Amino acid sequence: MADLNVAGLAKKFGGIVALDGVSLTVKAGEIVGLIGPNGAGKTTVFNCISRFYTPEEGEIKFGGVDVLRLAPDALTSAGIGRTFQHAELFKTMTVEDNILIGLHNRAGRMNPLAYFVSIFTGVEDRTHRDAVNEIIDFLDLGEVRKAPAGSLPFGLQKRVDVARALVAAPSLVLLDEPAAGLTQGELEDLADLIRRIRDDLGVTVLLVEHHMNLVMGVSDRVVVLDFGKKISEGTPEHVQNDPAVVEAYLGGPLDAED
Amino acid sequence: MLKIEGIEASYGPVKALHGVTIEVPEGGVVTLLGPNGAGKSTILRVVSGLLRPTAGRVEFDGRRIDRRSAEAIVTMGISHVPEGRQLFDEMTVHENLMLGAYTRHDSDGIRSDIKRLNGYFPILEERREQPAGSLSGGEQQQLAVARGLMSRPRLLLLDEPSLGLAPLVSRDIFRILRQVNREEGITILLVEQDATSALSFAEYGYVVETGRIVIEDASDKLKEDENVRRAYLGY
Amino acid sequence: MEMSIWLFFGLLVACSVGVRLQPLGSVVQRAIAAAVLAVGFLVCLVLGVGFVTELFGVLLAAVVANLLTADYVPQRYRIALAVAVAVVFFLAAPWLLENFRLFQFSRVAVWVIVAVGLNILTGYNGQISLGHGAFVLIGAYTSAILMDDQSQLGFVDGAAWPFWTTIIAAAVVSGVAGFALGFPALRLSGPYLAIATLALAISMPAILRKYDGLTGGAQGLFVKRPPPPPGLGDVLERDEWLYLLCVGVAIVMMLIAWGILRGPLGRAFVAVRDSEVAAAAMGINVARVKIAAFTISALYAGVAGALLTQLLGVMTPESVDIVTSINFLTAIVIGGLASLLGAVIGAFALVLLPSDGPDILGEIPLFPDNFVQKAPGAIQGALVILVVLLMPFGVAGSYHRLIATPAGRIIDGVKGIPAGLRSRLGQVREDVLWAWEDSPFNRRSSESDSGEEADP
Amino acid sequence: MIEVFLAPAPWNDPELFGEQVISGLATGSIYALLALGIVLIYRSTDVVNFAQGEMAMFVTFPMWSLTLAGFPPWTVIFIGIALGFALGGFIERTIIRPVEDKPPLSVVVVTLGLFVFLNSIATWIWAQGELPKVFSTPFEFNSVDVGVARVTTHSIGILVAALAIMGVLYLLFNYTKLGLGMRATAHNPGASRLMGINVGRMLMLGWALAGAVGGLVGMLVAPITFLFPSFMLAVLLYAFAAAVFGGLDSPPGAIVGGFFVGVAENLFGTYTPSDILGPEMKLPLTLLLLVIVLLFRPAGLFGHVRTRRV
Repeated sequence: MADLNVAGLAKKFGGIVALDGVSLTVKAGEIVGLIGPNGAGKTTVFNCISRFYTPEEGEIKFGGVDVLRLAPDALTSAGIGRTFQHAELFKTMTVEDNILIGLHNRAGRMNPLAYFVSIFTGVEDRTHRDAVNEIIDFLDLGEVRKAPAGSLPFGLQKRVDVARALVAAPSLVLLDEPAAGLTQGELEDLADLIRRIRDDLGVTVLLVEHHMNLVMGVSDRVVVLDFGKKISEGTPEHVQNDPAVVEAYLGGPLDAED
Repeated sequence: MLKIEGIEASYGPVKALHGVTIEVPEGGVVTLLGPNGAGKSTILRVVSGLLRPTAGRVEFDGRRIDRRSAEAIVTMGISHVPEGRQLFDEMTVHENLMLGAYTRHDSDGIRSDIKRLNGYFPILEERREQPAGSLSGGEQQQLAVARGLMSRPRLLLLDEPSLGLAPLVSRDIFRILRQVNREEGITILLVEQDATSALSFAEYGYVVETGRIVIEDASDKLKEDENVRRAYLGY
Repeated sequence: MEMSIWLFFGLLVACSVGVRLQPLGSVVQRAIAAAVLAVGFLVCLVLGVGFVTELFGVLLAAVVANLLTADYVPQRYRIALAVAVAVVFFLAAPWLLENFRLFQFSRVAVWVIVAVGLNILTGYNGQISLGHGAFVLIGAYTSAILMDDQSQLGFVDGAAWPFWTTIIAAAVVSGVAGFALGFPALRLSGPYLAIATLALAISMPAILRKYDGLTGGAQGLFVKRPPPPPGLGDVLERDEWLYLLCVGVAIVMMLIAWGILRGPLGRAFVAVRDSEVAAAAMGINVARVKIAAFTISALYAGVAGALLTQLLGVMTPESVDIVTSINFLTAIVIGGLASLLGAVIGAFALVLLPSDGPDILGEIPLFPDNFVQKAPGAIQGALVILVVLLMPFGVAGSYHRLIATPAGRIIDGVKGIPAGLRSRLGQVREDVLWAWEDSPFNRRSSESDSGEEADP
Repeated sequence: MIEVFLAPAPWNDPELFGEQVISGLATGSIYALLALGIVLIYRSTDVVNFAQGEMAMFVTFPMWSLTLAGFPPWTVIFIGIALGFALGGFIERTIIRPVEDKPPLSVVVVTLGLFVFLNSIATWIWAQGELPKVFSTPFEFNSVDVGVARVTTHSIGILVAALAIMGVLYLLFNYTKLGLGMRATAHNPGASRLMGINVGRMLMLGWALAGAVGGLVGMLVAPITFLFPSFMLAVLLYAFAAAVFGGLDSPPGAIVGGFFVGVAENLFGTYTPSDILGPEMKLPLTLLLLVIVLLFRPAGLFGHVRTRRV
């Protein structure tokens, strides 16, 4: 287990400052929520950590590893998994194969002959089946395991996305707006699921989310961004009562002139 | 003026609206509140003809519009300022405004309208020949609203006009919108995440969750509502 | 002889369709279908409509095969049966087919290898290539140069290379070419990649013509077509041996492709095609996977090229022209992208459509007499467009979908057609009514509109 | 080395150089026009039209029949442009519209199918008699001196026609409401619908214009290459190179690309040693140059790389 340390992150797009010296820490075993109004820079932070963006300044450390030196595809090996706001499943593949892809780095380097023997005898399938079955049970995806992922309703797709991120047993998982597009019922399960990811699987969670109720309900700590800056950090209670947060979200009274 | 009755709509296999009923009175300002992905924008898309509902009906001035083309609906007097502004980034401010008036054929009227809108949005006059993409966020939003007004609509559909704007800037936008509503008598249906601004701007509000209307009431009442406060006002 | 081909095809299709004819519903329904087809078959037999008779025959065989095996024979065995019939047919073909058919089928086998390779790249990995002809030519010329005893390169210890070693050499050289091309391809997307690969296919013949010291220029290179191996010379003629060679290599190459596609690398191909971002987040090195696809794909084309050299005995820059190169892509789209079966169907279409298409259509009195003879491309082009419009997943895709769809849904779908049509008509009617309401002739609407138009 | 390299043409001959550049510009204007057609279609519908050259051919053949029937050359040219316009619009409406929302590969294959179809039908209808056929030009083939070089009046005619067409299109796109609507549709079809623009009609118009320009190109090229069913293929390849070079979504890029490819092709043919490169290798060399350009500018010189957000 390791802590995630983000320090002094700065990122510009063209002339627009998306991040301006953002620092935050996620300790091993924590659930941390990252919130902020639209355009505050949450997703940019997220994409910097998952290495789709490279910040101009700042550093990201996970345990002893300098995350900024890693390529996006080296992140799973470093023990960091991520999900996507729009699930981004491999739509033509079955649920099972989607999850198997999560184990890609464990496929290992076999010599071609051994590889073919393992495929034609079905050994290749069996090797990873336990891990896949375990995660399918954990997320209750048994009924749809053979279905093409693209044919599932959106809520289930997001669950497959979570399964894909968890199957390689990461020590930190980044959840990108897991509540977006879910139905009310699914939302209630989601809070429970996030807690179980931490408690049962022992995975640290960094959560970028819009949905206040969810974040305030599950997070140990909440970090609030606005206009690329961190404006508040602390327990959900603390953050909710922080005047800076209220101002950012609500924009203050409107009818000054009326 | 606008009557939405029990509309349902889906994107591919995903059902986005499960029977939504809304009414917007002539000259009024009505807002739709709710979390991301609740279906607010979808409602606007159905009204402006970008998306065909699978059930229900939409009436504008007593005429059914739910299966008309987007062009026909613009011509009838509904203008949709979409989420994320959707400007023609590489075209100039002036060209964007001209596109807003695409369905009109009275060039004198268009000219005088641009002049009139410059009164509301002086910055657009200054930036007239700049590409829309080079404007700041607030200026872009002003342009999007101005472009929406160029078709001389009687009903304006606004999707998150404060998105990504600093509180001061978005307050400015709302001030202009209020003026437009009062001085030109344009009816407004507003989708907003920022519930406080929306409720102090609109007279009546609907709360949308997972494709359904869960609460509706006058704005003052909604502000007092315990559930709305907790879910959308954050305190 | 002609009839026998169709009959064997019939059996083949029958067995594989017999694998699972779920949509036809219950045994009773299938029996009714068989009876209807039998009547149609007899009627056509009496009327003497050649092609249509055969078509009915094949369908009849399929339904009967299914009736006989359904619910008794497990899926696994039925697939095994279909494959066994196919293998027996292809191995027995030298004694069943005329020489020109045998030659055609050898070509089919060669094109199957190209199509499988191209399908790995385009179908499974999502990178468009219009230039696979170039890789075929590279393989073909590698083989031809090494077998040419005039060429300096070809001599090893005073003798040309044996043909089978040149197949391996062709695979390696083409694979390296594909590897090298994979890098620029990383930077190009969709249409840009299509045009860049097209450029490659166009340039290759010009390059081969130009450097005639090695390639023999426009005349090309002649090679000695390999005779049957000692011991088989009594039972097999040269053409028959070459046919078996091509089919054998094609089967091996298909097995290898099946293995690759089933394993982690195959999953990575599809993952990268479906979403590069998500693939990277799952730990897949996107660049490496895309280059691997290009390399493997070119390697397949190289093997096919080497076989083509053996088959033709001569290799010229025009042996694989730009049209053939483009046809590879249309073949896999018609056959079905991301499907090995699709590659086989596409290869058959590539060879048989131009040769037999006109004859088959010639039996339909609809077309003017010389049309099908003089404009075979018109039929081919129209067919390509129709397949894309009607079967967006190709023939194989439609077949997979058909056997995977429960009977009820297809029946609902068919029943739904009149309803859909009705609602479409209803909509047209409403549109007309609205148009009337909006029109200036309609007093009521024009009044209200003009009221709004007035300047405030 | 024992062999003696054949020296490439000398650089210090200004007359030769000027001639090569000017004739390069003349052929380049043809490439530019056809590339413009490709770009018009790509911008408005996201389709790379592999049948662009065959559409031109399909217009040129009936126009050849008209010249035989005694129509004056200029009349034929204008009828040809109108026919190309109708053909382009018709093709969009009937076979492109249904695949518009299908994967890009399907669309590519449809235009390839169209290519084969048109080519074959033309062979059937018009290629029965003697081939290639002679197509007359309204510009005549006289030689004139242009500064240091001699060129034909036909080349000058092509150049003038190309510049005229580009001018007309420039005016259409920048100074008319229709052009405004077409540009808006190309940039953002969704928002264009909200403006009340009939997007479908704009797409059809894009194809129609491309067909008209293509038809004109066919009639300008035919007098040089003579007329046979595949006479546009070589031109199409260079036009693709030109369109990609400038960027598939940039009309000015297509024009610059056309002239560039035309001149580059001539210079490659003249100034490379003919025993290892030379005239036969000018197409591969031009295409190689194109691929090199793409490596540094993956969407051409003036094109825009599209990015996707997660």
